Amino acid sequence: MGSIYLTNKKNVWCPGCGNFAILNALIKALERLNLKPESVVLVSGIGCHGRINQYVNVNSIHVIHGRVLPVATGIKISNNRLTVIGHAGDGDAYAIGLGHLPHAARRNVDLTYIIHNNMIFGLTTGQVTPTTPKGMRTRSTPYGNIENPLNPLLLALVSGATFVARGFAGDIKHLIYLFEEGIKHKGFAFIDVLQPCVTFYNTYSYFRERVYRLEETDYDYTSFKKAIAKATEWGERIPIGIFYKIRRETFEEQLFQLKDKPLVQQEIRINLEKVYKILS
Amino acid sequence: MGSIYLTNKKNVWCPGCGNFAILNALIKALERLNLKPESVVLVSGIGCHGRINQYVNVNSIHVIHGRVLPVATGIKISNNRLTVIGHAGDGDAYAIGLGHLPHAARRNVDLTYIIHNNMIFGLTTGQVTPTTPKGMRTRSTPYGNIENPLNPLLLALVSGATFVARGFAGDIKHLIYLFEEGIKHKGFAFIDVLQPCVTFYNTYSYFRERVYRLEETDYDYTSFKKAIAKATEWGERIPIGIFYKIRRETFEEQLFQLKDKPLVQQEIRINLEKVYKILS
Amino acid sequence: MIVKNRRVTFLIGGEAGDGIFASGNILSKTFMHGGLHVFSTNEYISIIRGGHQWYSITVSESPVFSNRYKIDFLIALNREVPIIHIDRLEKKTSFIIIDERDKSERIVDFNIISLPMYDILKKRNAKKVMRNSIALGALVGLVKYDISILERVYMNTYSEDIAEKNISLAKMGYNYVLEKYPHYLKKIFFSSNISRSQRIFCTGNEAIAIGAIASGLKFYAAYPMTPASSILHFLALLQKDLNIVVIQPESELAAINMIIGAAFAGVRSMTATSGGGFSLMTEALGFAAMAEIPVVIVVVQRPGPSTGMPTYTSQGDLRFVLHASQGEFPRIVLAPGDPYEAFEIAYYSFNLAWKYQLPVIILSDKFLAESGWSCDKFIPPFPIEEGKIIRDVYNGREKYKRYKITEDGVSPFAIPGVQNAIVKANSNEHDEEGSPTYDPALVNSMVDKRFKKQELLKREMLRYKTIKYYGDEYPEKIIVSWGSLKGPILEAINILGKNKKIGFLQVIWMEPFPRDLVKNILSKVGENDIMIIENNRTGLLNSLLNEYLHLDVKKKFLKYDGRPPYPYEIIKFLEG
Amino acid sequence: MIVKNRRVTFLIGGEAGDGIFASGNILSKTFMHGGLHVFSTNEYISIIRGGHQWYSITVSESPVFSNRYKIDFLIALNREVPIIHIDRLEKKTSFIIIDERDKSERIVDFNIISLPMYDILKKRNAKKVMRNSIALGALVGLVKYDISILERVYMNTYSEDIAEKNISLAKMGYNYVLEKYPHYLKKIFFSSNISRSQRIFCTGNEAIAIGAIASGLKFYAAYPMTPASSILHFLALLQKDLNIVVIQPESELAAINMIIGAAFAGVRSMTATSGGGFSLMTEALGFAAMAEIPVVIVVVQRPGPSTGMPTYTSQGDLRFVLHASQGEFPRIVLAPGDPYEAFEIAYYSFNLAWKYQLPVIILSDKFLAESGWSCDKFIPPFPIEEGKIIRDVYNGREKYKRYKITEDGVSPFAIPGVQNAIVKANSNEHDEEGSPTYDPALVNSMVDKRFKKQELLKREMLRYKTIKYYGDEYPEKIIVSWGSLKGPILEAINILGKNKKIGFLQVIWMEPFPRDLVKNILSKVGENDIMIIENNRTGLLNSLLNEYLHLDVKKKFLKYDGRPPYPYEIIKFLEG
Ligand SMILES: Cc1ncc(C[n+]2csc(CCOP(=O)(O)OP(=O)(O)O)c2C)c(N)n1
Ligand SMILES: Cc1ncc(C[n+]2csc(CCOP(=O)(O)OP(=O)(O)O)c2C)c(N)n1
Ligand code: SF4
Ligand code: SF4
Ligand SMILES: [Mg+2]
Ligand SMILES: [Mg+2]
Repeated sequence: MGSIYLTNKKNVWCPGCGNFAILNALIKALERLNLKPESVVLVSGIGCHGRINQYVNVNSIHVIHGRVLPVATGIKISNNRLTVIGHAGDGDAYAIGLGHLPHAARRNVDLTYIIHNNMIFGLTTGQVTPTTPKGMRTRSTPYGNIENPLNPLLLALVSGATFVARGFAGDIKHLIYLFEEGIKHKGFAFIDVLQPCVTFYNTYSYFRERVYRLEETDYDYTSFKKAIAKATEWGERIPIGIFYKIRRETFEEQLFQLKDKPLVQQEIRINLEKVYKILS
Repeated sequence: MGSIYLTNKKNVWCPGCGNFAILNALIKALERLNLKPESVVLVSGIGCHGRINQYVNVNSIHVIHGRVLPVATGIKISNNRLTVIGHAGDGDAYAIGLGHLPHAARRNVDLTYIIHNNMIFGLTTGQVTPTTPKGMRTRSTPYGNIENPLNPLLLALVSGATFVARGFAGDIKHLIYLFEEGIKHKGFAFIDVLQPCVTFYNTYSYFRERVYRLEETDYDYTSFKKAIAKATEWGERIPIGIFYKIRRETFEEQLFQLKDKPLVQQEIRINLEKVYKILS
Repeated sequence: MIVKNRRVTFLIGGEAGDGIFASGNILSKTFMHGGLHVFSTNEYISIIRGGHQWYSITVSESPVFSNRYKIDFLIALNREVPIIHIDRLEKKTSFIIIDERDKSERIVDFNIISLPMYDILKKRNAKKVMRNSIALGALVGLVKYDISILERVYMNTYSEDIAEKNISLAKMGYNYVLEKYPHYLKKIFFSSNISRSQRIFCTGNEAIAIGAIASGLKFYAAYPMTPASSILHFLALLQKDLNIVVIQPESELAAINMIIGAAFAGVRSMTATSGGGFSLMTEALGFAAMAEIPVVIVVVQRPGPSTGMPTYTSQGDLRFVLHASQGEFPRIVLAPGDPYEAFEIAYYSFNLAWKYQLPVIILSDKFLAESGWSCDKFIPPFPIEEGKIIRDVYNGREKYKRYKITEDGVSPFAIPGVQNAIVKANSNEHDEEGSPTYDPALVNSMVDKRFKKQELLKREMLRYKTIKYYGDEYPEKIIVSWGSLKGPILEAINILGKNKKIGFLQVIWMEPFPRDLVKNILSKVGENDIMIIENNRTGLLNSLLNEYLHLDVKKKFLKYDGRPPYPYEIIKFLEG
Repeated sequence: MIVKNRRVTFLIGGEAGDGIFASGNILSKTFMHGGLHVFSTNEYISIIRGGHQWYSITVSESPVFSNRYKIDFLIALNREVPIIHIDRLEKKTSFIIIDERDKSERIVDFNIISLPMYDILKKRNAKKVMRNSIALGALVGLVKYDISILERVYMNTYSEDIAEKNISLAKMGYNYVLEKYPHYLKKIFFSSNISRSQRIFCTGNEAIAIGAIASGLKFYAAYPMTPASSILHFLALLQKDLNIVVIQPESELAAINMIIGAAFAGVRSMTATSGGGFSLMTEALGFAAMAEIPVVIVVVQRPGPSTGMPTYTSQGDLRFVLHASQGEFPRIVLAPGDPYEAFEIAYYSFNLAWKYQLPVIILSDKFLAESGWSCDKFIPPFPIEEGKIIRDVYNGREKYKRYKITEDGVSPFAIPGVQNAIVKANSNEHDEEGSPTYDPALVNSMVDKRFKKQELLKREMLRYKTIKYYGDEYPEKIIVSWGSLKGPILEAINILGKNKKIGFLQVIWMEPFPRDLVKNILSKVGENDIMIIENNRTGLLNSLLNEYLHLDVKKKFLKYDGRPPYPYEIIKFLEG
């Protein structure tokens, strides 16, 4: 490819893995947005998806399992001039890390949160996750999963996310569009990507037969009600695209501390007298 | 009162606290259901609400902050003849413990989960929680809360809870009804109770002016769509009552292991030969 | 009764909700502004209303390090209070200020100053909670103190109308006592050595917050947990004046990961919690260590295990914080013993964290955190140091490598946004660029690189007071202790006087452990003349002495009921 | 070449996705069923496809405890494999089985058995991954082993059609070698002492799972984490036959709190994880201790800090698990060294947890967890013990009190549902009934009550092998170590032979620490003749020796690159 956004690290994903599409779409989106590599930070979780950091030539931090959102939040608030993009797996985001999602959404920190949703724990060799379909046999559910899967889009919507989208790793053109829009969006942009895992759960043909682009319908993504209805659609036809997008003041915009410049650029000139007044 | 469900422990809640109504409603519901004290387990979190264990003369466990649901789940699966009722605060359930809620809901373990939602951290003397209204000044937000509050009912609904209700500690009669229905419900019953904290956030008159009972309207709680719409209603009029109720197979009902009798009653007769066959 | 250098102890007792702590603070500041030295502390249970609680104030013309068991003046806000504290009162000499209606048979042996507090409240149309103002006024009258100082403190603390209301009530109490009990009036000296305006009244938690602020703290995230919460409250209040971001996130997991994000982005960040919250931070502590991200974590101990006794004190978490998180990595653990040390340690902990790119833990406890001292204003002892940080442009010839292996183990630390540098941090074992590695030789070098910082630290330690020694230069006995127990021990030694030849060794740096210094001090006496005092059951500092010095101290005073030892208990132990 | 009691080592190398582990297991079982003793282990990196990985099998007619560095037979599934392992191959004597196309210049010094594997695959219309079956057949031919045993193992392992496909490929490899390389055929002895059918091929993880099952495990909840995951997989597979509940919840926080709930309800429950997951369990560990709820937690170590190297081995978490969670409480920490010990410890850990109502931690490591041994079937050493549990009716005269203070510190443990008993458990410090208490005397009694169990445990310990000693009765040197390093050390000692007079002390109980027994053994030699071997950097067992015995072992072999030591490295250390 030879993009400035690509490193020369050897890629270790399984050939055919849906992660390649996500990587390529991200690179293309960065190119289109023409962001300086130094001004972008990827925050990735633990899992196959987490490797993406190594392949993208921007700043990055590979965090611990499930903690993409709080780390990304700390970065963004500390330096709101950076473009901060989180990458998490479905295990990372919806199992161990689920407790952070509704809060990031209602806080509306200006982050892009991309979920590599392969409906399986990839890196730990194929166990059930919160998005694995009911009945499916995995290494930890050899007699079939008995839990109803989560609907992550609904969850993000009711939590107050201001940009909610679904992509499919089999439709990279569309994915580039979603990433570009998500990164441009001011506020918390949630993008769930249906990502086939060719080794443990190959869903390419399943999804290819079913997905359709919302952008090719007359769907209106500014209505919360419609977004909820659309997000409930899952079966013979599966919508991909932007389900919801509104502008709401971000967390950082409400922080008076950041009015002048990013925290990281503020000089340390401490006047302790104000503090001492309270204590006297 | 002299109920068999009441202990003789001195109550340490602030006089007038909404927790009294929750306690009394619970006692009444237990009386109506006529459950044996030995067959009920309360699981309570850390916070003012957590004290409820001490006042109810049934089995109980006071767990660590935010972990009511996993502990309750472990109890119920191990002995599905017990009636297991969780009590959590809004901090407990929606801040530190939020990661468990969607999973308990989609799993549909037969539990009743009662949230003492006073929109404040009570026991730690009045800090912001995920349900504190925007703009509110608390000890940790002296210049006003800048986060959008969560809507817990929506969260429970989209996660797959099969019984979703809201009560108000100012309407104890209605609360008794909700608790009774919640406990009777087979599956995960989620009941958010608006609980004024007279010391740090006294909402009695605010809510008293606004709440109305769904049961006094022609609302139909079997429709998911209507439940979502109803749960979004919050302002001049605030609905209380059962928002949603359906019957779906519980987690335990799907466990072949419990077909004959509860786990705890199963004898230990181990035939290791089956194990050894795999290893030879 | 009251002479120079002696201590006088006041105690205000009542129920949660009676405003005990607020009035205790007012009274403490009043004495401080009169030039006295003040030490205040409290005891309460973890409920919001009801249940006995108390606030005690010990004053003197010389510095006070701890509270006393004996109570000279008791303000009893209900009938039970004197009964609860009866053993702490001295027949004949102790005074009890109490409402007329609350007098009882059982307290006739003491000097009773009874007032019609409820009547006064009614007359003034004041709330029940305000009766403590009447009592404060009465007390100030009783000890012949300058009521105008009390007035000033009210004015400083509250809005004008509230202050005035309280002042008028206080004056009624004051006048009542002057009128009705003239024969009882006792004079408390005013100290003249100290300019009144220069002092502050400060808790251990506040001192830590101030140290952090002085060191450039810009991002604070914490989930409330007693007894660490007042750091959050204090910083939240100050955020506007100091332009720092203060966030209360959804959990301790979020808090620590947020401050890791902030530090990675180049901002000095901190969190504080107690043991339960620190448990949840354990995993991220190792993440910070592996990714070499500088964070400061304050752990304020309370009795465990688990929820334990949230509002009491303990030193039960020492080994836990020393070994928390999987794998091996250098960390720094510092245990202040008073507000000055709390300030200084909080201040320089950021320097250490940033220069050496590792996690620093400040290990405090409830007794230090929530007790109040009259202090001189704190002054940062040396400038802010950042070490090898790159904030604007990377000018190196080769590609920037976040984990470059350098002679001293510390790599140049560019932050995201720096020109010409792409920064890649990793929780995996990694190569110099931050990519995962499994190569055995490289892994060895990376582990060694991180541990090399320990060598640097051994040198850096020499700059700080890693231990302190008090008392006789040629002691006959040495007490070893740490943290907030410093106060009661110093008091006890003072009371015993010089000719007892007792030394006191306070260990401040728990990790790296100042082995040689400790050894050196302890070599002054025989093994049997060493004593250990700790607020825990198993002797955790003693376990370090075993490990590092092969010394098992036999004489131990271990208190684990959630209360700090009183000086008199220490004296009993020393003499027993 | 191959003689009795000697070891022969086979290594299968290739890429992730090549089916290395599956074929390694097949071959291991094949040798086992021929009556040989087998030890197998693997190395791989944390990715799903690509990247070199290997599986090695060492066989002998006497028990094998560890793998060897030198490789006698290498199955190379690609061209790089022989190059990667070239140092481990012996010129002239080592054999390499490889595809014709993958031969290269660099391996001409070895005995090359090349086969047209890809051609055979094509002919048979088989997938690429199946070429390891051809290689296995070739190997079996080469060592003149009974191909029917291999066939039987295939049949036992796979469904009929898959087994047959593999068998036919294996036979092609077998016949090819017999035909083309008759001059090379080497005979591996078949042992006759052991009845073939009675043996199992078992990993450390499986042994723990079996021990737990045998002890009545009924509820298992775990979140996957390498290298603990195979316990989950194994139990999940067995849940149907054994009627146990196996749950993979949303996180480790959920897992441990679920098993606490299960144990509170009266069901033997367990979880397993590695350091990162254990970090998240830290808080609940203290909860179990405070509420006196019996849980068993398996911690399988891998190199840290943080994510570290997920698929490698380490002994870096010892101090962490010993001190995890705030406050002080008794816990039991047990470190098995081989599958027999893993079984036995898992088995009796439930007895200990339930009799003493406290948390038990089984501390394993990747090298033990994922290595495979040919073993005799495990037999529980004593019956299941529950201690003071009440399962049906409470008959006491007084009201049931969950935390009744008894002579021995252990309270009668009624479970919810028991007639006449209301059970109240609490994470707060509590009175006998389980209500929060702050009363100092009561608090002291409750802390003491919990610690009394430590006294009981000191007696109970005598029933178990808390340490093991191997080697010379009058040793000149003693090695001290723990966990899976037992294997390589035993191998090394065996190789050195009796007249070296080396003893080996394996510490199994880490907490309570068998101080006197360890001291006793170590007194056999001078301090300078004690050596420590650990898979960590700082010598964590050595730190316990310092703490408990005031012994600082100077001669240390500490390996911390994620690999277990080879016997030859130990020999070098012993001799160096
Ligand atoms: C605290 C903790 N628990 C467990 C693990 C082990 N672990 C590593 S990756 C992973 C799951 C990854 O699944 P997912 O997030 O869906 O990512 P994928 O591999 O599918 O991209 C788990 C459980 C861990 N690293 N940390
Ligand atoms: C891990 C942990 N973090 C923090 C705390 C401190 N803590 C105790 S109660 C509480 C909040 C309680 O709020 P809520 O759940 O709303 O209960 P309420 O007191 O309002 O009933 C907190 C933060 C704790 N006990 N454990
Ligand atoms: S295991 Fe699945 S998700 Fe992971 S790299 Fe392979 S195909 Fe992709
Ligand atoms: S603080 Fe609030 S919630 Fe807690 S007992 Fe008092 S009124 Fe109730
Ligand atoms: Mg996944
Ligand atoms: Mg609350």
